[in-house]
Amino acid sequence: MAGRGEAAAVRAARRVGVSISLLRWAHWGAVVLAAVALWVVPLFARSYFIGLLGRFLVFGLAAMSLDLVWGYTGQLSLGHAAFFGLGAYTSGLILAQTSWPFLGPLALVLGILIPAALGFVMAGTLFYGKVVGAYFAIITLLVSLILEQLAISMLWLTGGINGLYGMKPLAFGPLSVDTLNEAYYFIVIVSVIAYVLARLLVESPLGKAMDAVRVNEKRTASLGYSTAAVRTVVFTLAAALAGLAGVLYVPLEAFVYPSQLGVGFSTWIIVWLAIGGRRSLVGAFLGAFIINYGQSLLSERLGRYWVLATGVFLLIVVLVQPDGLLGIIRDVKDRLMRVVRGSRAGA
Amino acid sequence: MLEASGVVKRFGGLVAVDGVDFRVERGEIRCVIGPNGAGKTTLFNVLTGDLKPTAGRVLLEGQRIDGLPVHTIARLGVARKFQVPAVFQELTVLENLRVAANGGRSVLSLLRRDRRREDMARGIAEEVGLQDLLGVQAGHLGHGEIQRLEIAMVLVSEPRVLLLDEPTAGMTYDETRSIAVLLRDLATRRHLTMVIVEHDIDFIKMIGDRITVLHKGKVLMEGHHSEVERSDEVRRVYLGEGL
Amino acid sequence: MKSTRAGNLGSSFARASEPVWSRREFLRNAGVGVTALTVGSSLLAACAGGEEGGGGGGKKGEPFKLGALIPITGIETHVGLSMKVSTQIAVDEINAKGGVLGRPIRLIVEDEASDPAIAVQKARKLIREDGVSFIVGTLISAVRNAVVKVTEPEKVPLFNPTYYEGGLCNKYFFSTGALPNQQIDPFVPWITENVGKSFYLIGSDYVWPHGSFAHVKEDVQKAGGTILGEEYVPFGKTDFSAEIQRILGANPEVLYPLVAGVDGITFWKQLAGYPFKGARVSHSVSEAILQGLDADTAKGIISAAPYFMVVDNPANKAFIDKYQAKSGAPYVDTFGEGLYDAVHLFALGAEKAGSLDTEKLIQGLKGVGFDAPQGHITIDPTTQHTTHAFHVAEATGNQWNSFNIVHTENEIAPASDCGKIPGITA
Amino acid sequence: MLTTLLNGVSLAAVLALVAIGLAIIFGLMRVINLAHGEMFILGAYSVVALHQWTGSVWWGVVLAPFVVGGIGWVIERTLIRRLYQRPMETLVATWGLSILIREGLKVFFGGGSRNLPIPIRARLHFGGFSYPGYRIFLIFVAIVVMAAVLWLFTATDFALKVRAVIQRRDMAMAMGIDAARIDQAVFALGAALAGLAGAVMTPLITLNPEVGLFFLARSFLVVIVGGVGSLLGTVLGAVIIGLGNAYLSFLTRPVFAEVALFVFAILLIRVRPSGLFARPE
Repeated sequence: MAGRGEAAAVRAARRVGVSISLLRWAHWGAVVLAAVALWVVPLFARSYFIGLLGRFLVFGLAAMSLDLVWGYTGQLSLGHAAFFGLGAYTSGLILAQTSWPFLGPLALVLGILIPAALGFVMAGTLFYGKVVGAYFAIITLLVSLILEQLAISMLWLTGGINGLYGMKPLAFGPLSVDTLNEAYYFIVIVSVIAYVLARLLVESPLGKAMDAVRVNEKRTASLGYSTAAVRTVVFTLAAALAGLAGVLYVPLEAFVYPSQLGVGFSTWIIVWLAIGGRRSLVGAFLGAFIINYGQSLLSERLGRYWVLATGVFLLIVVLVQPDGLLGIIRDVKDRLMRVVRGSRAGA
Repeated sequence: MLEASGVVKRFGGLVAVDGVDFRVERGEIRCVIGPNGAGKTTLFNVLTGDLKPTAGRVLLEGQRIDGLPVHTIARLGVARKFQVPAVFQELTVLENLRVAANGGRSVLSLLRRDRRREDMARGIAEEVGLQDLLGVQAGHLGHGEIQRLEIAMVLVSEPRVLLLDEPTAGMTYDETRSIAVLLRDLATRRHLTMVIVEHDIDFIKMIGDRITVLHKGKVLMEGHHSEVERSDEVRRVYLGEGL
Repeated sequence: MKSTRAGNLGSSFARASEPVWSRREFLRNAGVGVTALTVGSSLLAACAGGEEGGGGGGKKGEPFKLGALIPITGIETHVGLSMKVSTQIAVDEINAKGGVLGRPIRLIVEDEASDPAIAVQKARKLIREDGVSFIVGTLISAVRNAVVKVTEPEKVPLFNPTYYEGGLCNKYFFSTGALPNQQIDPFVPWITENVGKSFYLIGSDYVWPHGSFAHVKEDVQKAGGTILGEEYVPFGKTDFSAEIQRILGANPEVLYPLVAGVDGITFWKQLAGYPFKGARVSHSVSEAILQGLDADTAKGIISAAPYFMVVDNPANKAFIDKYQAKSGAPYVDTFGEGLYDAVHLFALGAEKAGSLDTEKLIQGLKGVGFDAPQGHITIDPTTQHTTHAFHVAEATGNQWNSFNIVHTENEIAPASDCGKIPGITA
Repeated sequence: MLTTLLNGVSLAAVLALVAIGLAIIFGLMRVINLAHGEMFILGAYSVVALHQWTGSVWWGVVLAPFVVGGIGWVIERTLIRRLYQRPMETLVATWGLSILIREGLKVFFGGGSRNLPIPIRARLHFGGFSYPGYRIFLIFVAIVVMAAVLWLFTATDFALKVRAVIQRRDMAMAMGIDAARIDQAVFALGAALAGLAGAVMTPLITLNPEVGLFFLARSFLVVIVGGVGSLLGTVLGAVIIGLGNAYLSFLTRPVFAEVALFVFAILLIRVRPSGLFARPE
């Protein structure tokens, strides 16, 4: 009996194995296609739509950053916007209030490094202190609250709820990111690069360690990994990525607001990722696009019900389909495969 | 290869292991059997360093290891496979092996792949006959396959001595056989020394090397399983038990 | 459904920024979504492309698109209502008379949600997607300042209905909102004469109170009064006991709060619990705030604004009747009135210029005037802000007609200190 | 500075009510209810609803705990128990639930803010000093309820059962204790306490569906500082945060008071992470 069972498992495995390698190729192909598609949009779309698409990409990056932390290492950050907003404010302030040399590169680099530093300090202190899971989530929430508070009340620096504007164009030597289209192309380029890097990360041995830490921390440690180190490194990288997303937001929107640091925006990031599908990187972008686009199809009045619906979506994701939309897609695929397999077996 | 001489382990008044002498040669597969409470597991824990012996010495290639911390002993090449499977259910077979293979590297160095380790992971998958299942989530594996994966994950750390705690517990006959076969040629191919605590006499026959019978913390007898089976003493000890 | 969201800057301020309860980022992003509404359409329209400008080149009969940015969602729904209805009333009145230059006005209302982030998106949608060439609206300073940053480069005039701290001067910005010199500067001397000379200032921590208090302090010095204390509180404060305690300690003759709406009401309520003897004075208290309070608490609060519902003139009577009939709500506020005026002035300006072309229209708007519900107002050609009536009123209860006007001045000319926005350096 | 002291205590009183609910739920079920702030809000809105009905605040104050307790019970039955032993998923689920409740309230009551009259306008005088009566009432309520809760969790055989479940759920069940029942009871109680806090706080604040997060965050501070281990610890935490807030915001700008407390809590959790959420013995 069991022997046959195993044999079946092997057969199944062969197919799955195949489909995986196929998927991998399909995946990289899709990435290239997506990149090309994004690149040609401005050729025919209106400025308004271009701006919109840019936003979705930036949001997707933020969600992908959360995916590294939540999806892969299993630590939920309830205040992820803190890093996004910090990146936006850092580069925004540099561009708006200083006239240092190498303004552009400086705004970009510091906009990434400072959030990363915050992430490193948080992760370092908390993870090495065994503060994980729910407590960690709560702390991230509080940090996001504090930063928004400060951004609002430090008028002299941030302009408070007035927000920050009057940024100089983000310029790198000869090429400057100023007009909407420039901002859009910049975002596309950076997004694609960021995605590829993130993909390489999760495929790397570290990526596997991230999975291992999530699934069974003790066992991972027994294999000789410092789980705290793994989490800290990943969280720092994620913070940097979120910061980068924030930096990209500046040339696109030309405004920075306290709310971009806050719990509300953090929650949106969670929603995008959870609904798009955790542990996939792609899901982050999928979620960001679907949710925002979905809202757009509803009128002002219905918009509120849409917000209400996101609450339901979260519950569904938790109770029914942990892998969100991608999970649904995958299930459909599996079902099809099972049909195929069935017919083969019958033959 | 691995030697215990006059090992005694007391828990308060209770003497769990009472002066055991026992020596395993390189490449040998030694099964340790005995009725419950014979001290098998205690002896095991002494060998791995989980327990410090009250008296006596444990030698690895003539070098004392008793009293050393667990991970040091592990680094010296003594690997232990626990009875309860601890594979990463959500990860595929290959991923499990890669995780095991990359253990002990510094986190940042993990960003780049170590070809040698990656190849080793795949190689060992071949070795334990999981090459067809590389893409399968460990959670979907059959019981026997999980045991193979466990063994593979232990092997990736390239041990010299392998201590297995009831590797076939709860397996079907077929699964048990395949494991036995696997362990045999692992031993021969990699000159692995193995110490196996086992109840299942069928399995022991399949492995079919020397057997140490423990009873009341002492070595009752030692020899080939055919002798052991014939022994009246062992019969008496095992009265009511499977043999 | 008594509620406080009515015409009050504050509630919107609180919404726009209050850090901890900011669930409304949802609405904010809902805003994002709504703008995304046009993703599909823009793709379709894409090939057709082209600017269907609502502006100058429009044939007779073809509707003229007028954009309106109004805070509809969120916790000051009531402001949104009064602003939306008032705008619609004005548009209807004009269309009933055949529209502007024979073109009916088509009103496109977008929800700015009192949130700069959304407002900017909506402004861009109105201009880039709907192709409007004239926008009325915005409530809170944060939104106004942000939207101006969009409309000015796009060369689209923005007509603001809200009293604010001043400082916005550019070719494409008009305002029916009172400037400090039309609201604060006349108010403070009246206070020092009739109420008291020692002041305590407490405001929410952002540009509008900072900017306004800058004027108050100046005026108090001029009038020989003293400032006993000045402090700013964060948004979403639920407990003012510490602040109130400081106030009691200072024991001023005049307490002058500019605490943003929702928080403001919390402040008035909690203050009522303590034995405060001085007078309560604030130019931010509208009829809408009153009905958020119980009668005893509301009683005695002194306010000052260009418009109160009790202002007695035919224009106002007609306006209120239409409003209460159309909206079913008793309260219209100075913002609603401001929008009503803005739309009418826009139409008059266009008729005067004989064109809807933006540049001509701007010239046309300078110097136009009409009998608004608050009294006669005229657009000052230099600052492009309107002249204003000025009323001081004392609350006798918490109803829409509970204000009792005790002092009035008419047609005060605007004086906007152009350049930097006071109160912030950023 | 008697006033500052009382200000602090009255704030502490409310925080204690909210936080204790969070604490007992976590203590028993290891569940952190991110919708706890919405329990507060639900309490507040049931006062609003009953006020529209009866024209009096008192009905709401009395009934709110039962209403919210009931809601809590339903939530436990329908949601929480499905997620037992899945802490992260519980976080996400309760977070989603909080959105659901909040937006639901907006749809039902309208997004606007509500104001109720303060039912006790009298002031308490002694010597030259006088203090709002309602705040005194608030402190009084909190003390009584705290005492009741402490009694319930120490001196009753319900307490014994709870302890048993906390220490060895399986054993407790083997001994015939219906652990699921205990869970329901405690979760409902926790919700009810938050509801009560919301109810008594309503007249003092301007209510809108967003207030919840504010009190959730505050009670996290309390829980971090006091720990959920012992109820007394939680109460203590509330007092520390309450007084700390009152004095700091009297001395400095309120923002800095807030930030200071947040930072303090974050550092604290690093220094004593284990102790902070320790199980009760």
